[in-house]
Parts: sequence; C-alpha cells; structure tokens
Amino acid sequence: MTSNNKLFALIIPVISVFLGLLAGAIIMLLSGYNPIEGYSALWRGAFGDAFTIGETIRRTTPLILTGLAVAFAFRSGLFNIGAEGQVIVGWLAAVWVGLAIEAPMIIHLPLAVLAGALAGGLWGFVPGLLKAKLGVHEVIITIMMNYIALYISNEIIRSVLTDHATKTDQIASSASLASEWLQGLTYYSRIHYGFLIAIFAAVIMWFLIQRTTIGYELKAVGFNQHASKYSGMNVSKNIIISMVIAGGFAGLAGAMEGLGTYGNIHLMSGFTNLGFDGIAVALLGANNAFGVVLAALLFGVLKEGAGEMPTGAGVPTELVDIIIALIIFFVASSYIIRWALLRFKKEGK
Amino acid sequence: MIDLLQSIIPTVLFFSAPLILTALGGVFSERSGVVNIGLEGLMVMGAFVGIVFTLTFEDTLGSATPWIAIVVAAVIGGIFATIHAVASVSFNANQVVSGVAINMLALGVGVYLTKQWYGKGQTDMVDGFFRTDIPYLHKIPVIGPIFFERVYATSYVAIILAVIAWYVLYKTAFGLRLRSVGEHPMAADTNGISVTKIRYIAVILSGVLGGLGGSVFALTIVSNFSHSTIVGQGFMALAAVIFGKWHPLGAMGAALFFGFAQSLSIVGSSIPLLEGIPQVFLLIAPYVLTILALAGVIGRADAPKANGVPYIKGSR
Amino acid sequence: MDYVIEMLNIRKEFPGIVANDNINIQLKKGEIHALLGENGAGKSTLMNVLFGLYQPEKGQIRVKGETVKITNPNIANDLGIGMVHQHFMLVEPFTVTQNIILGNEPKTKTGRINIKKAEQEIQELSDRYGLKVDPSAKIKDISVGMQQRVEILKTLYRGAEVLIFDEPTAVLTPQEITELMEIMRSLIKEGKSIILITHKLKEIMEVCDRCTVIRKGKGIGTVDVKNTNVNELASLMVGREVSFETEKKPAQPKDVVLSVKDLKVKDARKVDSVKELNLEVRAGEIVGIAGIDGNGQTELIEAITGLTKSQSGKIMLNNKDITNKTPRKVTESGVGHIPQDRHKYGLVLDYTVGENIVLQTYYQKPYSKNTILNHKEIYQKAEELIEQFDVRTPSAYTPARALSGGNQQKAIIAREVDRSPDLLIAAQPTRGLDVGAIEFIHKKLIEERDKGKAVLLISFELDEILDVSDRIAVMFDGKIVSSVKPEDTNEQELGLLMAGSQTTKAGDSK
Amino acid sequence: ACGGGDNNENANNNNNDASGDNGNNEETTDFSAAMVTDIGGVDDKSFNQSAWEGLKAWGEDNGLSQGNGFDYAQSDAPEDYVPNITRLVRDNYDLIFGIGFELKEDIQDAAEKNENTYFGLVDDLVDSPNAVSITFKEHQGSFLVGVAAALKTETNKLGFVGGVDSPLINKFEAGFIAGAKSVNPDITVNVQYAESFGDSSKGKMIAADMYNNDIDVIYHASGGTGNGVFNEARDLKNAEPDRAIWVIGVDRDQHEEGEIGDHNVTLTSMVKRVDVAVQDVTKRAQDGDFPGGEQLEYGLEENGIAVATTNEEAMTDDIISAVEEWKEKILNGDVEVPSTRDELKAFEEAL
Ligand SMILES: Nc1ncnc2c1ncn2[C@@H]1O[C@H](COP(=O)(O)OP(=O)(O)OP(=O)(O)O)[C@@H](O)[C@H]1O
Ligand SMILES: Nc1ncnc2c1ncn2[C@@H]1O[C@H](COP(=O)(O)OP(=O)(O)OP(=O)(O)O)[C@@H](O)[C@H]1O
Ligand SMILES: [Mg+2]
Ligand SMILES: [Mg+2]
Repeated sequence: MTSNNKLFALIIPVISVFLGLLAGAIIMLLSGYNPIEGYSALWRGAFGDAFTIGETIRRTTPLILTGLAVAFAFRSGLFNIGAEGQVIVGWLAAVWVGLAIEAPMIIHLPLAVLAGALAGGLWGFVPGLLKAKLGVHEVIITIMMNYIALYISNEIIRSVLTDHATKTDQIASSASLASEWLQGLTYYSRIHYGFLIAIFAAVIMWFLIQRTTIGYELKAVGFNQHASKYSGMNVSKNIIISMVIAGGFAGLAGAMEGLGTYGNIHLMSGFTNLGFDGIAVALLGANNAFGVVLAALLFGVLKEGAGEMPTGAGVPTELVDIIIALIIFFVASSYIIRWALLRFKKEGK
Repeated sequence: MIDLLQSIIPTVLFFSAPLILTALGGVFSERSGVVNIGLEGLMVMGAFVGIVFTLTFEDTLGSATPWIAIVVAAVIGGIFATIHAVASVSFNANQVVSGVAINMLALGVGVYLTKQWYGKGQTDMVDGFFRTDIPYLHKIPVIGPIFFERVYATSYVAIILAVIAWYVLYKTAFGLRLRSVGEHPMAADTNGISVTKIRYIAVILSGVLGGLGGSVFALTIVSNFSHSTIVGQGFMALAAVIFGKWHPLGAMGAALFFGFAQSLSIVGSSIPLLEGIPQVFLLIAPYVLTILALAGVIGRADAPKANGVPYIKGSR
Repeated sequence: MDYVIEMLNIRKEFPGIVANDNINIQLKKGEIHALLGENGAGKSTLMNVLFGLYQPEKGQIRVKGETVKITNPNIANDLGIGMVHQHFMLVEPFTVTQNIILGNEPKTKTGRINIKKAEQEIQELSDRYGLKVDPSAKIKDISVGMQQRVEILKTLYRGAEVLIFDEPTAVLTPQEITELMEIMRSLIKEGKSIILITHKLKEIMEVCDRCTVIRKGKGIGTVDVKNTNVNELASLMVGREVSFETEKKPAQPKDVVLSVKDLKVKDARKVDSVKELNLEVRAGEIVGIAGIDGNGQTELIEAITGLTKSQSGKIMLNNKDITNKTPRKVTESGVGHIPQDRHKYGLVLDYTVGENIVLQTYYQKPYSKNTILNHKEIYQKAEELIEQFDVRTPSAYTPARALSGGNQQKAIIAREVDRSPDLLIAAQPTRGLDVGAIEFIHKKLIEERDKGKAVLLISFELDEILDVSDRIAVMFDGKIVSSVKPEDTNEQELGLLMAGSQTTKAGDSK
Repeated sequence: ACGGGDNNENANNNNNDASGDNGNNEETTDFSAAMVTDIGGVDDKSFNQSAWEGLKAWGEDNGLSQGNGFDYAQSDAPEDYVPNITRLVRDNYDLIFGIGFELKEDIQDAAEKNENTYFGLVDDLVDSPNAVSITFKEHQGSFLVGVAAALKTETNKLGFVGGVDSPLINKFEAGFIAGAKSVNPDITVNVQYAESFGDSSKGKMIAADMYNNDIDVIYHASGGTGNGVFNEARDLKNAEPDRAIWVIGVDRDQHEEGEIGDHNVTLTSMVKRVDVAVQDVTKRAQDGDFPGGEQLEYGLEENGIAVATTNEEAMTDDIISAVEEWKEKILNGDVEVPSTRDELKAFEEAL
C-alpha cells in the first residue's frame, strides 16, 4: 500500500503532464498548428541555449517561493491567497533596504533579503492574527491585503522612494543578487543567485515540517485543532506562526524580483500573478517542499518556453495557457489516474 | 445627503450586480461542498460569451440582444463549469487546483478565440445595457429617485435572484439536500441522496451564475472583451461569499458593501471634508473597511463542514 | 422457513485486509438478532454491505427469499431496510425534522417543504413507538440519546421493516439503554425485525432471540440466546476464556492528590453546569464518578485538564494550584487524561500511531532536542508501547485513522499510562470496546492504582463503576451529591442517587 | 553565445545597398526590423498597434512580409521583455524597437551588450550609440485637446482620468490643464487617477461621479480604464441625447468608442503617431543614417502628435481654427507647453 503510494507519487504527475501535453497537441492540431513544431519551439524557448536555460531558472525562482508560501499555510489548514500581496511588500522592502543604506555586501545583501521576508511575514501576520483571535476567514482577509499592498507600494514608490517616478533607481550592487558570472555563462540572462535561496527555502520548509516540533505542531493544528488543544499546543500561536512563515516565503519571492531580476521596483498597474501561480504550484507539488520545487520548475519551463511558440511556431501564447491549464487539470485529477492504474494492475494479476 | 445617496446608490448598484450574481454561484457550489475559486474564470467565460454574442447579433436582434446574450453566457458558463464538476466531483480532484485551472483555462480560451475570430487582442465596443427607470417604482417619492431612477435593470435581476436563491436553499427540498451534502455527504448518501448529482447541479449552477455575472459586468461596464476585462472581480465575489457566511442574502449584502465602499472612495474625493486626504487612503479604504467590518462586526465564519472534501464512498 | 433477510457467504475486502470472509447471517421475521464480534471483527462492514454502502466481492443477499442486489442505500430503503449507524448520520446544523425527512420531503404545490405535515407525521411516529424527540430542535443542541431516537425515526419514517442497530448502546447512559430496549420490544410488537450489534453481552441476554458471532472476519456460528450464557458468548467471540469480575486487592489510599474546592464551571452555552463542586482523590485509590450524562461531568474534567476556564473555586494537584492553567501546564504537573471522545480529542487521526504516542511529550527529550524531532526515539517508544499494550496495528507508521476503535483506545491509554501521571483521568475509557479490550483496560487502571497513582474514572456504565472504583462519588446537577463505597451499594440505589431527588431528567438536557 | 558577427555583416551590407537603391519600393531589402510590445499585443488599439502599423507599412513598402524582414514579439508581463528582445537579437534583426517606457532598462542593457544591433525605445530615453530614444510631446497634443475642451464645455468644469499616476501620464495632465486654462482661466479641472490601466469599473465610477458633478468633458489617458469612461458617457448620452457629454480619447482616434446611436460622445482624441516615428526611424536606419545616440522627440512639427477631427459636428470650425491658432503659437514658440506639474504651476501663474 504505502510503497505503492510512493511509486504513484512519482508516476502520476508524469502521466498527468504527458496527458496534458497530449491534449495540448490535439488542440494545436485542431486549430491548425503543428504540435511537433509547437513543442520543439517550447523546448527551445525553455532549454534552447544557455540564455533560455538561465531565464527558465530565473522564472522558476520566485515561483518556488510563492509555492512554498501557499503550501506551508496549507499544511496547517490555512489557505493563503495573499502571496500576491506578500510578494509586493517583500519586493518593496527589499529594494528599499537595497537603496536606503550603504554597507558591505555580507551585511547589505542579507539585510535586504531579510527585509523582504519580514515584510511578507508582516503581511501574513495580519490575516493570521485575525484568524487566530477572531476566527475571521483568512481567504477574504488575504484577498483584501493584496489590494492594500498593491496601492500602498505604488504610493511609496512615487512619494518616498522616488520623486514621482515610475520606477526606483537600481539598488546598490552590494545588495544585488545578480551575478556577472552566471549572466556571462548564460548569454546575459537575468539568472541570479536567488535560485539558491529558493532551494534553500524549500529545504528549510521540508526541515521545519518534517523534522521539528514546530512543524509537528503546525500539522497537528491543521489536522485537528481539538486534539492539538488537548495535547497542550497553543492553537492561535500556531496559526499566526504559520501565516507569518508563509508570508515570509512570499516576501522572499518579492525580494528575488527586487534584488535579482529587476534590481528595482516599478509602479504596478496590476498584480504580478506570482502569488496566484503559487497556489497552483503548491497544490501540484502536493504541498510538499520537494514537490513544490518540481512544480515550480514545470511552470517556469512552460511559461518561459511559451515565449518562443509565437515567433518559433506561430502558436499564440494563449494556447500555452490553455495547455498549462490542462496539465493542471490532469495532475489535479490524479485520483482517477491512480484508480485507473490500480485497475490496470488488477487486470495484470 | 439625499443627493449624495442619489450619486452613490446607482453606482453601488451597477458595481455590485456582477459580484452578487457570481457570489450566488459561489454560495451554491460551496454549500454543496465544492470549493470554487474558479469564479474568476467563470466570469471571464461569461464576459467573453456575452460580448461575442452581442457583437454578432446586435444588428439583427436589436435592443433585446444583451438580455439574450446574458442568458447565452449563463448557459455556456454552466457548460464550462462542468469541467470543474467532473474534475472535483467525479475525479475527486483537489478542488482548489481545479479552480485555479478553470481560471487559467477560461482566460486562455477567451483571448485565444478572440484573436482567432477578430484577429486582435480585444473585441470592438458594444452598446450593451443602458440605464433605465424601473417602471412604476421610480415614481415613489424619495425612494424612487434614489433607487429606481436611471439604474441598470440587471442590478435588480441580481437582487431578485439573490432572494430566489435564498428561497431555493432554505425553503425547498432541493436546497435542504444541497446543504446536507455540503455538511455531511455520507448522511445524505445514507438517506438515498446522490451526492454526485447534487454537487454537479450546484457546480453547474455556479457556472450559470458566474456566466451571468461576467456577462453583466462586460455589458454594463466594459463594453468589450480583452485579457483585462475581468481582473480580480471573481476573487472579490469569493470574498463576498465568505463575508456573507455562505448565505445568499449575506453574499448580496457583502457585494453591496464592497460597491458602497468603492463608490465612497471615489465620491469621497469630491466630498469637501475628505478632499485633503491623500488619494492612496481613499484607494485602500474599501479593503481596509472590509477588514474592519469582518474583524469588528462579522467575526467568525464557519464554512460548510464538508466544503472542499471530495466524497469517497466508504471512507472516514 | 421465513427469513426476512439472508446474507450468504458474504466476502468483503479492504485494501490490505479481508473484513468479511464468507459470513452467513439469517434474520427471522420478528426477532432481535444479535451480531457479536471483537473490535474490527467485521460487523459494521457486514451491515454496511446489507445497507448498500459497500459492495461485496462475493456472496448473496436475499430479502423475503428474493435474491437482491443492494447497490445503494436507496435500494435498501425501498426493500424496507433501515440502519442506525454506529457514527450517527445526522446533519448537525439541521433540525430534527429536517434530518428525518431529508431525502423524502413532503412538499406543498409551490415546491416548498411542508414542515407542518412533516412534523405531525413525526409526532405520530414518536407517539406510536414512544420515541421522545423535539422536532424543531437542532441536532447539535440535543443529547446523544435523542440523536439516536432521531436516527431510529429516520428509518421508521422511511417505512423500514428491518432495522439494523450498530452499537447503539455504546453511546447511551443506562437509563437511555433501558428506554432503547423498550423501544426495540415495541418495534418487534409492530412486526419489525432487528439486527443488533453490541459489545455488551448482558444486553444480548436481555433482549435478543439469537446471536451470530464473527471473529476476525470469519463467521463462527449462530446460537439461540436462551440456551447459552455470557461466558460462552464471550469465549466464542474472543476465542479464549474471559474472566469478568476484575479481581483486585483492597485499596490503600494515601495522601490527597487532587482536591477540587467550590468549583464553578459554565458549559459551551454559558449555563452553569458545575456548581460549587467539591471532590478529593487520593493516591492509590480509584474514584468513580457515577452520574447521568449532562450533569456536568464533561465540564468538570475539562476544567481540571484546563480545556475550559472555571468561573470560581480551586483545583489543587499535590497541593499546587492548577486552576485555569493551560492544558500543557496541567499535563506537565502530572495529570493524564483519557478523553471521552477519542476521535475529537484523543487522537490526530491523520498522524501515525507513533506520532500520536508522543502527542504531549514531543517537545521533551528524548523525542526532540532543541526543537529537532528524533524520529528514532519516537518510533522506538511507539513500538515498545504497541507491544506492551498489544495495540493491533500493521505498524507504528500506520495512520491512527485506520485502527479499530478498540485499538485506537488502547493507543491512547498506552500513551497516558506510560507518562505515569500522579492523577489519571479516564472518561468512558471502554466505550464501544469489546469485552477483551474492556478487561484489559480495567486491568491497566487497577495497575496504576496499585502503583500508588490517583485515578478518577467517569463512566455512565454502573457495573463498570461498581467493578473498578474503590469509592463512588455520585454527581447530580453539577454537584457531588453523595459518596459511597461500591461494596455497600448496588445499581438500584446508585440509580436513585443519580436521578437526584427523583427528578428523572433522562439526559435530554445535554 | 550568439552571432554578433553576422549581425555586424548585416549592418554593413544594408548600409551598402542602402546607398545603392534609395529605399526604392517593391524592391526588397535585407534590412530587417522588429519590435517588442509592452504588456498587451500589437492589437491593443493603442501604441503597440500604432507602432506595429508603422513597421508593417515600412515592411510592405519594401516588399517584406511578417516573419521575414519584420516581426514583433508580444510581452504578457514585464519579465517577458528580456527574453523577447534577446530572441529578436538572436534572429539577427538589424533594428529592434522597444515599445513603451517599461522596456527602458532592458533596451539599455541590450544596446550595450549588442553594439552591432540598432535599438529604438519608444516613450523614454536610452543612452547608447546604437540606440535611439523616441519620445512624444504628448503635452502639446494634450494642450490642444485642452483648448478644444475649454471651448466645448458649458459648465467650465473639465475632468481628467489618468491610469497610473506617473510622469508620463502627468505630461498629459499638465498639457491638458494648461490648454484649457489658456483659453479660459476660470475653468476647473478635476483630476482623478484609477491606479490601473485596466479597471473599467473604476473608470466608469469616476466618470459617473464627474458627470454627476456637472463636468461635461472628460479627457482620459488611462488605457482600458477608459472603456468605463466611454461606457458611462454613452449611457448618459443615450438617456439624454441633447445633454452635452464629451470624452476625449487618447493615443489613437477613439471615435469608434464614442458611437452611440446617431450621436458620438468622442469630442476628439490626442493621437500619438507612433507609426510615423517607427516608420521614419526604420527608414533612416535602412538608408544608413540611423540616428544612434540621439533623442528624437516627435511633436506637432514632426507630425508625431495630432488632434483627431473625425467628429465633425462636435469639432466645429471655430474650435478647429482655435486649435490651429494655438498649434501655430506652439510651433513658433510663443507658447511653451508645460510637461510636469511644476511647470504647470509656473505656467498658470504666468497666465
Ligand atoms: N473503509 C475502510 N477501509 C479500509 N479498511 C476498513 C474500512 N472499514 C473497515 N475496515 C477494516 O475492516 C475491518 C472490519 O471493520 P468493521 O468496521 O467491520 O469492524 P467492527 O466489527 O465494526 O469493529 P467495531 O466493533 O469496533 O465496530 C477492520 O479491520 C477495519 O480496519
Ligand atoms: N478509511 C478507513 N481506513 C481504514 N480503516 C477504517 C476506515 N474507516 C473506518 N475504518 C475502521 O473500520 C473499523 C470499524 O469502524 P467503526 O466505524 O466501526 O469504528 P470502530 O472501530 O467501531 O471505533 P468506534 O466504535 O470507536 O468508532 C474501525 O477499525 C475503523 O477504524
Ligand atoms: Mg463497527
Ligand atoms: Mg466500535
């Protein structure tokens, strides 16, 4: 039974992705495009050369973190739709520190990254607190917090960080994650050291959840609050901690954008979608740190590769969104695939 | 004061109507135990269909077009929602993932087809709905001018549907069964109620209402369809569902509250005593107000017990 | 031979186990037929098959001689089969009436539910069978006993001819049990037939005509109740001799461990339910609290263990004040608690047995060192306890959810006893368990006493109270109304004391 | 990584044959140009579209077809800019436009890294010998539509709806207010920003509120948010055809958006001829005199800015002539149109 589960846990996503691509191919055929060309363009767009690989990794980096942000909250039974806003405030804070202070890199960079995490954590704290103390549903608060983050950050960019400009100056190089060396390797892609931070964050989450008493408590609270209370855990505290850590992850994602990809923050006329994609990433990754990394990579590859499909094969990018959506459906429906597999195995015997 | 109301109320009404409709969809779906964050996508579908239909038939069908258009949008929305139903009811998919996929799929399909059919990223403008006076009612002194003069009939369609939804959920056998499925599917099952059937109906209903919401939004506010026609309204509707504690009238109240807050934040800038305030505060006011309302007045809201839990026979 | 129901060679598998391995059971018209077996023997499964919730891999079901396929509860209902489930199938926020009519709602022409009509139909039924219910009350506000009567009404409302009761008495107070027996008899008079699952052999002897025994999924056979006895039934079920009277040496009470003074507690609905209660438990004695459900026992325990705030009064443990301390503080100061509701409080069902074993100690050495868990230690301890308390589970890594209630309970007891607390509170420790498990648990409680621990036992089962306690405190209306020794009292006397000054409130005010 | 070398060749080649044939039509050139849109495709009915039209026009003049000779890459998010630019560089386009100020940094980097490719940035400044900045004097156009509005309004109350409050949009705001006040200093202009270029409902709410406070002309520089403005205006017009309700469009002639029955609420539009600029620059590059390092500012005199007069009955002759007058004043330097809020202050005091 359990060994089966482990096996399935590996096989099923693969099958799902395959089925998704298959469906995508059919759609391409139906709408008169050549799937082979389409997918080879997708491949080129994602892995074609050093540059695209660099960009793919770059695009994956924040998705890992927002994925973790959603997954972590889910582990303690909370639904964090607020990653979007947490990303923005994290981005803002990181850039702010990157601009405001002068310090050697060993201090400046960690400080800026930390600032991002803290800001995100703060943004997670509010819904966490309201949930823990008043039982207000976190979904709705996090949605509201998203908008508040968006407008406040725009205002701060305009009237605090700049004199009414569209974007801030570039952050001090002592706070930058960008790496000449990596960029050199990848024909000036925007790949930056952030991906190490993202991987590290994933390890942290795995460790917290699987190996520490903190994770033990968080999961217990997620599964059964009564039993948690009975066993002497502080349910409210755990809910808040969970949201704060989740927010912290999302804040880091923002810091990646601010300190790595862009090196600044610009007025946003809408959301980044990093947070919303994070929901899909988390759940595709079965809310487990390792799974999240893989799911984020899948997203990064598909989205990065998508760029090549219009120029490379004349396939509109919207079609790629459709394909991604289908893949998600198939992964989500893994139950039926598992069922089919079991069926199949029974026949086999 | 009266004329302040007179300037706010109509705005509230047109802003809230799409949210009310979509939120009602959310209520049906979640009351039956199927989480639906696909509302955004369902609205996109509705907006797309509503606009395309109107564009195609405006000349031939004349002023009836938008009405027919929203009905068609509702139907297509229902059909589109069956994807969510199949995934999350039949395949026991994780309902949140399925919802996310719905959102992506709707946008992809909508924009893709727009490009295929019109060769551009957004459609042309349509006339859509116009404000009218509600017959008889607008003659009522005081109330009349404020509530029934120069309003979109669709706003009242939304409000009436909310009342109907309440009646269905709380007065009819179907409603009782639907809620029982969302609270304790196994109990419903042992009483010979088909959990699957009920959940399908509920999710499809959410598609119908989401389609209505989206098309009403497009035909009363935006007048065309593009990738940025629906941006976050679906999530606001979801917020309204929870704000309203999964109750049709509650959801309506919440949607109206959002509309009121929004419109205040805009009218605010022309209210003398608010003039000094920096715009950012007015911008975030609606969202802060909502949080305060929830923290202060509304408080704890408990979702239907089985919400989000796939029902698999014979497992506890 | 007119059998209303025949289940022949039924086989039902679950991933990993064969829950039913060609079992036969034949129900005569108008009889009460007991179905007896250990926890996890396969009783509920068999009945769920009959009710159409599970599909058997093999076997045949006949109703009045007709072979039928029961693929879902609808068909069962149509065939006149009704089931009162072990875990009630009631929608908590709904009213009694709504729950009963759910699925067969009387309608007005306008499509609206005809509540009036429904309520009077229900009234008729409940008068006819003496099933007292309040049609307009919400399920979450009524006593377990009434909830069960609602379940029965549900089946009758659907015109059931055959009623299945899955462990109906496990959750009832003695008074409610006697009422239930009456109800069953009147049902039989009305020509119904009944299958009764219970672990209480006395009940079988009292009401049943025949008894089918299953062991580990296999049918052992069917016996006529009038020519068998409790011991035979027990050994048939367990497969070995079972001793009933728990032999124990007289207690040597030492100094006071728990002392409760003038305690006042409000219940969830903010009404006083413990009123100026005084109680003492000494080291080396088992104090049994006898009382009808709903007289404040639950609130008393929750107050002692820190799960609810007490309004006033003092709770002292070893002369340390633990009034309104957090559950953790209370646990650390030496209190063990076997909770009444094992699924809600006792276990995190999705955690493994191992993880559940350290539910209160995970943060202490050796299970964790500065917040890092030590799984090796945790699972070592788990295996050790599984061994020592013979918890039947595939492994320490199995989720608690997959264990039988009996074994879930053993896991909890293992955990609480192993911490060797100075005060062990056991609330309904044997509810829903088979005689084997009960015998085992009683032995454990007495062992603890003999180790010089103080034990506080709350139970609605008078014979359990009488067997196990050294001192019985009778609780009525939030107070301890009298304190007696088991040897100088009996069920009748206790019953009267528990009913207070004769004001019989049959537990309907939970 | 990628062949800067053959780029180099290309550049030379086309310089040669450019001197050979003087951009004579129908004969194909092997000079190639492409553009990267900002968010939203080449069909955004706005300057992505306008730019694309310019590029197409150039290509078709030279007998080229999309995909060989000229092409575009669509961006759906800021993070797409770099991959898109790089893709086009790798496909050896000789001239690559970035449409919109959002691409500033990315075009700058690209220009520095590929000095053998020409770059053009629309709406902001880049600094590199192989890159040209193309900006527009939106304030001039806004000034003129401000004039038109001032002459049209009966209430002396005007409205301005901006997308995101930013220097670029402030340019429109300043020019508009200046224009209106130069005609009639008593005119008041209510300025609102939706903080979004895609929030129609907010646009509609703002418009509703403005018209409700008897503002009768609204100038919007807010992309999709403007949909809501037009929607509200059309609805009011539909209810009271005789009431004066006007919208002034932006970027391109938004006449179509204004149609309602046999009326049209679009008074005029501040048209930004990105197509002209793009076509012009491409041509010059093809002819070998790419204005590398320069900062071209397309204004009235370069025909980079225009005022739509599609709505004849609205744009009466005296309005048009007045607009022309002011246009002259701007061209011959009598009027210096403010392009920031500070300049506007100064300008108003000078009035
Ligand atoms: N849904 C299920 N999935 C997997 N295994 C199950 C399921 N239901 C029951 N089982 C297993 O089947 C066996 C029989 O279960 P069953 O419910 O019939 O026991 P029981 O006789 O009712 O026990 P109890 O007296 O505690 O009620 C047990 O080992 C149980 O673990
Ligand atoms: N999904 C499941 N997987 C594995 N075992 C299960 C599952 N559902 C129920 N069981 C087991 O089936 C057996 C019968 O379940 P049942 O409902 O009779 O509970 P129980 O064992 O009687 O415990 P209790 O009486 O305390 O509820 C129990 O062992 C229960 O744990
Ligand atoms: Mg059972
Ligand atoms: Mg049991």
